[in-house]
Amino acid sequence: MKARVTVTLKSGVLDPQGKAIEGALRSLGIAGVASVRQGKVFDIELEGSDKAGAEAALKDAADKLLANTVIENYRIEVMG
Amino acid sequence: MKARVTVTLKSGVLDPQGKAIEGALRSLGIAGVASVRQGKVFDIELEGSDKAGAEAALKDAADKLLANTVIENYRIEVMG
Amino acid sequence: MNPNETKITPKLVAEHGLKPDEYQRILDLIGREPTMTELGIFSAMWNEHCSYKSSRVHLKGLPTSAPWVIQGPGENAGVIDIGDGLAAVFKMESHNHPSYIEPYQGATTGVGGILRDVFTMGARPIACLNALSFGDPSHPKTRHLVSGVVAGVGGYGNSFGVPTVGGEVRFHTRYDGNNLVNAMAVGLAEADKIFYAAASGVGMPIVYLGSKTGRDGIHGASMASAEFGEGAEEKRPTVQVGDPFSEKLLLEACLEIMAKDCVIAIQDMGAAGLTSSATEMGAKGNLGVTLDLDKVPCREEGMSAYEMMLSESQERMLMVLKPEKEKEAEAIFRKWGLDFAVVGETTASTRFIVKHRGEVMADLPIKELGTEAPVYNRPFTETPKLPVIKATDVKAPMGIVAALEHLIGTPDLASKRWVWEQYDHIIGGNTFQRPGGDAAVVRVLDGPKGLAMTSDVTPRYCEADPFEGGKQAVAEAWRNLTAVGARPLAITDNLNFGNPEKPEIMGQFVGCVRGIGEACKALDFPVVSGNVSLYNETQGRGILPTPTIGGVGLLDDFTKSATLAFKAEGETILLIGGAPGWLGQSLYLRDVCGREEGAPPPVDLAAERKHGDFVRGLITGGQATAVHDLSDGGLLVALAEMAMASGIGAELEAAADPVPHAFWFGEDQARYVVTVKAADAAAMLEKAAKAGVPAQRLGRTAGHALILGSERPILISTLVSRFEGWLPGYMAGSAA
Amino acid sequence: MKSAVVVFPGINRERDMARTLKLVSGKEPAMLWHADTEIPTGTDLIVIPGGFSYGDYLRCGAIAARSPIMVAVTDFAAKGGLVLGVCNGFQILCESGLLPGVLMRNQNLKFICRDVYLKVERSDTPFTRSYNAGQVIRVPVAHGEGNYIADGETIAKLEGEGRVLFRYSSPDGIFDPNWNHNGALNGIAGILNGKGNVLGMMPHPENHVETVIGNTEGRGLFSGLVDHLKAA
Ligand SMILES: Nc1ncnc2c1ncn2[C@@H]1O[C@H](COP(=O)(O)OP(=O)(O)O)[C@@H](O)[C@H]1O
Ligand SMILES: [Mg+2]
Repeated sequence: MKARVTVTLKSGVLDPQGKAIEGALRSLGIAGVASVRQGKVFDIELEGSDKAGAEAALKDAADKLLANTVIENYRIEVMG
Repeated sequence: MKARVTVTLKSGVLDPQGKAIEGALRSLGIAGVASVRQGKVFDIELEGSDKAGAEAALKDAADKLLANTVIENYRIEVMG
Repeated sequence: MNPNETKITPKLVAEHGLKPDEYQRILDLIGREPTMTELGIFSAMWNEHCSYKSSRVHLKGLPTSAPWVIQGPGENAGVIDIGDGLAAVFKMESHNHPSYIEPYQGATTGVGGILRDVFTMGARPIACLNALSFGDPSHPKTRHLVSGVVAGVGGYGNSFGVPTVGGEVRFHTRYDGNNLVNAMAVGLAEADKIFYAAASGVGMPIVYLGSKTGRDGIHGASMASAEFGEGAEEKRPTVQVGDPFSEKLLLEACLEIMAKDCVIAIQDMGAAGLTSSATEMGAKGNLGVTLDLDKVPCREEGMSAYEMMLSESQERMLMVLKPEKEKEAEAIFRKWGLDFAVVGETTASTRFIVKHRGEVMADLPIKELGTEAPVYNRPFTETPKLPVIKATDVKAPMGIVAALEHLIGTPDLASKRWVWEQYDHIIGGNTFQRPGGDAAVVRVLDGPKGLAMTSDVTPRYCEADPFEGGKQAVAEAWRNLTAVGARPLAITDNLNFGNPEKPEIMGQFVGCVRGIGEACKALDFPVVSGNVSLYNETQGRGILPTPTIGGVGLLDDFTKSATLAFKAEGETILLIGGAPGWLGQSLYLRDVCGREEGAPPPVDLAAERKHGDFVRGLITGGQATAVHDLSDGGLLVALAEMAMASGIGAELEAAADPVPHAFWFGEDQARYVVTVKAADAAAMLEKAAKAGVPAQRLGRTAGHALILGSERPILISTLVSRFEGWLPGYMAGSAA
Repeated sequence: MKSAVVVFPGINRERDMARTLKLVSGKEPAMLWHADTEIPTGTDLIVIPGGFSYGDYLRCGAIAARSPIMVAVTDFAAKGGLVLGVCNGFQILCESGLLPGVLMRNQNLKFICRDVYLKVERSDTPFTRSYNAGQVIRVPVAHGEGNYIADGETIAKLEGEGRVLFRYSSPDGIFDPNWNHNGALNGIAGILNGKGNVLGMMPHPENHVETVIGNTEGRGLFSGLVDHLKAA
């Protein structure tokens, strides 16, 4: 099974990388960018085929390690 | 307009981060993880409402800055 | 033998970088058509990078021995004795082509490779240096390359945990399509516990250690030897990605098992990976090697024998272990979370046999793979001599003060702080002289000894006169070590040139190597390791000849090393060495007058030695309070650097005859600026006269400006803002 | 002072720290492995040193914070034991929840190694008793992610309770964005936990402890701890 966990910064949390990228895009002449926020994706291969079990395991993984829930949100998609 | 650019490592390119995360998930007792590959997402706010124009601008942004096309692939989604 | 799955066609041979006559040599050697795997092995072993086929005949002429040399060229790194039962282990290596294609990863894997070379010998790395050459600042790719390469050098060294203490950064349009990344590492080992590549004993287990094998950099070694064509950016092979975390684990694990006396032989997998490491271990030990590729830990599925033999995945090692220690060694590697697999054994046959899925994929004579590699004595034409430019024929387009203010903010002379502040240069707690001086000084263990290190070359001199330029590179390294008070001991050289198949490029190579050899002999400064990088050309245009010299010297007491900052006001400033005023190929001529012309300054090696020994004597005798050698930019630039480092100015009253701008900006060699207490000045001048060393009083330290006679005073703060401002401003995107 | 230094895979300033602890306290610290589950009895101080635990992959300190030894460290701290986290150690303490907040990428997105000036805000703690309140010390930093942030409430609490122990400042002790090299909120360089026994800081006092190397302004932190433990 394939799954993707997407981790993004909570709104309101300062994102220095996103800010810098914003500036860089502007100086590259790319027009119309109002703001950029950077996050992470984890593409995960899972053994077995129990979708619900996989979701539970990934939720555990995200809570315990993949996201810092003080500043980050996450979303889990199991592609099956 | 909101858009998301997802940048992932090309297959075959070594992903030391993914490898370390894999090991950490295993030692945290999270079962069934066969492999992890880490990528990036950029959540971008765009001015205006020209979807095609936005896509072109983001492609430009991805080629020039957001992705390192030597080792990474990217995907653009404009949510409108 | 595995029947050939693919017909070996002339096209395939050519794609492997082998010339028809080289292929014929293979046929003659093995008496049959090679398998694909074998063809791959030959292409890896016989390319320029691994076989040194164009350079070998010339490198033979370099002096490589001295009483303090424990190991000269030919191993992973050179080794010198530094007393107290300790040895310094060091080498420099290039990662030029990969860093152009992917600057961050190219630089990281370059640093990773050289660190591995050093700890493979049993040494713990204690310092790194990096010599970087980039294209013209106004070239559209330059900023991107600087940013990526510097981040990559730092990214690897910082994480691995070795201080990056020195290096150099230059810009020139001739590097536009070929930037250079030369990385040097220095390690410390017990002199009687150095580890080598030569295997010994028949039936010994060959163990694979470290990270898994992937399809990274297949044919990287051949690429490193190929000129870039127009389509190079499309034809790139899989890029290698550095993993400093794994390498740090590999370091700790290797040092741990070496301390436990488990290791017979060890070789890192660098260029041409498994192929060159396995054959080298066997050939050096007069043994055969049989590998079973089914045992090799792989990262990707379905890898063929061909791919495994040519993979350049990083952070891997091959070891021959004492069989009775196998379990103990394995436990150590497992503890560090690294792969450990017995992948073969040594044999009495001197054959290199590779098996995969029950079939023999290669069966080759192991020694001949190395010894029978083609050697070329390529035709070369000597670089024509350029006319000597007379100082009196060079008109000054601006005043002395304006010229200094201009020069100090030019790309080559401006401060490289923006670079070295991205490098952890203090980890280890032993960095006594940080970047920004003439040479870095690092304490050895708990002292009092210290090692000094530097990297130097002046490519524009090498281009104008390869022989003098080669001498100058060695002399400048020797001088920089001397200027901090160290006894220069040995060098590593990293020879970066264009396409050796062109006689004029080969002429540059031959000239530089001769010059290097001559200077090494005269200065008792042997070559103990090195690396050659050829084919640095894009669309037929080569780089400036760039033989980077990495020098290492020893201080008996690191706390007595001299620094270039003025120490107090009212001290006397002396110039050691003459002041003829050589402007040919000077930065003044190039960057102030806009002329890249003439013969470069000649190097009088006897004078170098005499003047340097005199200055070192002043330092060890405690009379010199500040010392700086003269190089790029000449006397006034050196004085400005001494003032900026301290905030203390100078009143200069030298006569500056006969041509003032030649006096202040000439780049004559074998020279230093030294400050002494005013009361000592007369005695020092007398001492110099007795030693036959030209010396003269330039003035005294004072105030917060440089004052040249009746000229307008130059505030140090003005100089500092120009000196420190250029690189950060450039990187922030302001005009080149 | 009986100290212990925790070693995670990828940590690289453990030798610098151990050498400094030995130099200042006269005693060799114990080296604890990440897989250990117990702290040697009688330990007074646990130090989590700098480096790149697990390569700083994922987030700095994230993987190390979930190691077995951190359970024991948390327990040790709960019982009042002294814990010092420097650089990556600070990041690990934040990730493990022993300290609040997060260390983000430096504002300029670059690794920075240079000497900085720190204002010591208080001297009435075990970590700063050798310094005077308001004193400015020069110590090096070497990090890419030292930009401290926390939500407004947390910051107000840290400031209100005097838990900001070190702040980036100008050489004369004035908070100035030009001297705040990594962009940390309020120039925060080091903070205490609520009980005052856990300190996390980004700069490396352990690299400025020897006259022969040129600067000793970091030494007070360690000599203060020795004095504190002698007095206790
Ligand atoms: N890439 C670099 N990495 C580290 N230090 C550097 C680098 N480039 C320049 N430096 C430092 O800047 C100082 C001046 O460099 P340079 O002008 O080349 O010195 P010199 O003329 O004495 O050889 C040296 O101390 C050098 O170590
Ligand atoms: Mg110098």
